[in-house]
Amino acid sequence: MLLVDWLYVGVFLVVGLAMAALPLAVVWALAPRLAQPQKRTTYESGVVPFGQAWAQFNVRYYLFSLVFVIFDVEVIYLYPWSIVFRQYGRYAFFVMLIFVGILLLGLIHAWRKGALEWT
Amino acid sequence: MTLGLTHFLVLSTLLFCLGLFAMLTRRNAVAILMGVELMLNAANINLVAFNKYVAPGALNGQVFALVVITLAACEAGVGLALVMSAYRNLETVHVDEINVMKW
Amino acid sequence: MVNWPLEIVRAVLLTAAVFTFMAVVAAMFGVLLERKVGGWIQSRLGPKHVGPQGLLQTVADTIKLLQKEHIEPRAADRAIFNTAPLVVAVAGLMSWVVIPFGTLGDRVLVVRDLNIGVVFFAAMASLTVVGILAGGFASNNKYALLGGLRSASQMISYELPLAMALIAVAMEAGTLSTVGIVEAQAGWFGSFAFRQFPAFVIFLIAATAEVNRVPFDLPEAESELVAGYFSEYTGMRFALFQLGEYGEMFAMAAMATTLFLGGWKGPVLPGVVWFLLKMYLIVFLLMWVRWTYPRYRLDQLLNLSWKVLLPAGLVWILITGYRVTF
Amino acid sequence: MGQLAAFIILSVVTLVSAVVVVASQNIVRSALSLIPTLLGIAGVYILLQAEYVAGIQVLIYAGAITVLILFVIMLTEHGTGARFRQVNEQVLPGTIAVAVLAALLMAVFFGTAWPRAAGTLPQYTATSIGTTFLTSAILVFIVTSFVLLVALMGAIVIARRER
Repeated sequence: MLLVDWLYVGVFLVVGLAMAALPLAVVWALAPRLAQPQKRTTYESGVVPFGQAWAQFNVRYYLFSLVFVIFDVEVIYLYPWSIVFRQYGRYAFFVMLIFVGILLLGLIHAWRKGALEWT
Repeated sequence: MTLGLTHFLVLSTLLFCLGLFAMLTRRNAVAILMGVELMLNAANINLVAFNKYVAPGALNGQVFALVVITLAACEAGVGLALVMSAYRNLETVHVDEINVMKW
Repeated sequence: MVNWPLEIVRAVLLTAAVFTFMAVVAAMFGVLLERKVGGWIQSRLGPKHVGPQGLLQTVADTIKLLQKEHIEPRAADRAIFNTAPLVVAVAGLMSWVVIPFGTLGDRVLVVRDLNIGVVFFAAMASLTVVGILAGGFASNNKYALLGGLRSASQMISYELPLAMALIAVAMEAGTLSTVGIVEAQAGWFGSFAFRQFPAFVIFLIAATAEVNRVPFDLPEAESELVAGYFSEYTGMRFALFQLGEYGEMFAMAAMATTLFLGGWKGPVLPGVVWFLLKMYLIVFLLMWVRWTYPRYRLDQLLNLSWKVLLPAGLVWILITGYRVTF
Repeated sequence: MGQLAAFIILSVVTLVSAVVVVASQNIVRSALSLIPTLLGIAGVYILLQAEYVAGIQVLIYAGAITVLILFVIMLTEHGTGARFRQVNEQVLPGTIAVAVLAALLMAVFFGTAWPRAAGTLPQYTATSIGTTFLTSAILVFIVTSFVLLVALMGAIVIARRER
């Protein structure tokens, strides 16, 4: 039964959260709390912190995550295909050849446009 | 009272309206995109719910939901690329400040 | 008709059993093994004093960590800072739902044999990224933020080759359920490590990168970024990040066992023993690599994923499809 | 009963975190509370017997799109965006419009007698989805790959720094 399957997952999630939160509760009860303002400064190798941590970052990070999202979406179609394609034989293979071929074109395009270069 | 179609429709209505509210009132383009994502999710709940309660003979609703997720990903990719581009050229991501077309 | 209260009680008991198993096999014994293997490879002894041969070292460490003060940096975003470790730890443990440990009579020992087990595994692996990104961001620390960004871009880059390997195996077995995949591997040479050897290699490399281990440990490159995204974390929350990473490493090893080495299958010995042997073989391999190789550079790492593993994975899927259908 | 309870818990998680998404002044918190929203919706899909859609919801939405959004926030807002005013002057008209729309939609949903076709959903849907993609939805399948290709090319062109 489907819902029973996922009941187990739900229980696993709840119990997992509880198990992970338990040591935090123990820490809250046991661990010392010494009010020393220096402790709570941002760590910057011992130097007094300067400037904002939230600075400007490289646009590369965005390009990589963009290509990732597009290819991750492709996976949506590959999973169902992978478990039924046997029944359809060559037809299913050619369908997937077209699908993966188009996406490989996309990968080559991204590659040639330099979206996959870090430097 | 058992779980029926109406429950899901109410949930998706509320979610859709929250998304629409974000679209109408937010200044940040990324927040507007998040509102769009909420609205698409609301539509997806409806698709899957109708699939189960109204037309359970085929899986067209679920397949369509998958297509919507695909399009949502494309929309996020292109939309956020536009945000990045606007930020680079105009130094802002607030939609009411992106008004160079006015002149 | 399903007896819901009974199912809930069974679910809770099973979950508790799996967590105990994890605590002993992965956390306690795994950490010790890591240190012992490291010591052995570097010609030193490793932990030796707590308990026989240092067996209780991890317990001692845990007790120590429980007494450590939890420090929140003043600049941090408190709510996110405190929940991020929980997300990472729980997402790392959730993968264990679909891993079959062995057989008991004619029943398979698994929390639940989900019909979409492989997809579930990939989904849980992808959730870890968000926790790491949130932790790095909430710390409001330059090292942590940079470490979080690096870690996230590394993990998303290697998620795709991982998915390609999973799909190739699903194609070979014709199912997404992990138990079904194990059952599709009959005999020694039926295990997918042979028929799906490229997928096996891709999976191992991607798994190593996915759990941020050497040679792909850039996010926490000590010499460059202090400790990466958990620079600001202390005590138990730091330990939760580590627990998540260890849980995920063992889950990856267990998944490799399930997908490629025939899971619990093997002659003479009971299934659980075979499963543990094979899993520890993979874990040992990962540790061996960790203590032997130097770190990759970020651009090399991304090139390896995008320009080698991903095209190779796609082509391998096509080859598998060709082989099966023609 | 149990299903209804599960539905209520999931709806509360979804809606509460959706409110945070919509209303938080801190844009990072907005983006991060998308995750409980999306996970709650995944749970709702499971109640609707759509486990494959639920798995994909977690994999794509929570694991990929949210990461993309977080990256863009980090690249554009210099952090939380708390320095800026996050809402425009349309809050009141927006509230009214949304309330009217909600009332209308509810009226339609409650006022319609939804027909019910014959048949039952298959217990496990991943296989049937694969079959649908290879038979009746084959066009969708192929066109999607073009959409993905175009989106990839377009987004790279837009986002890349002009030289």
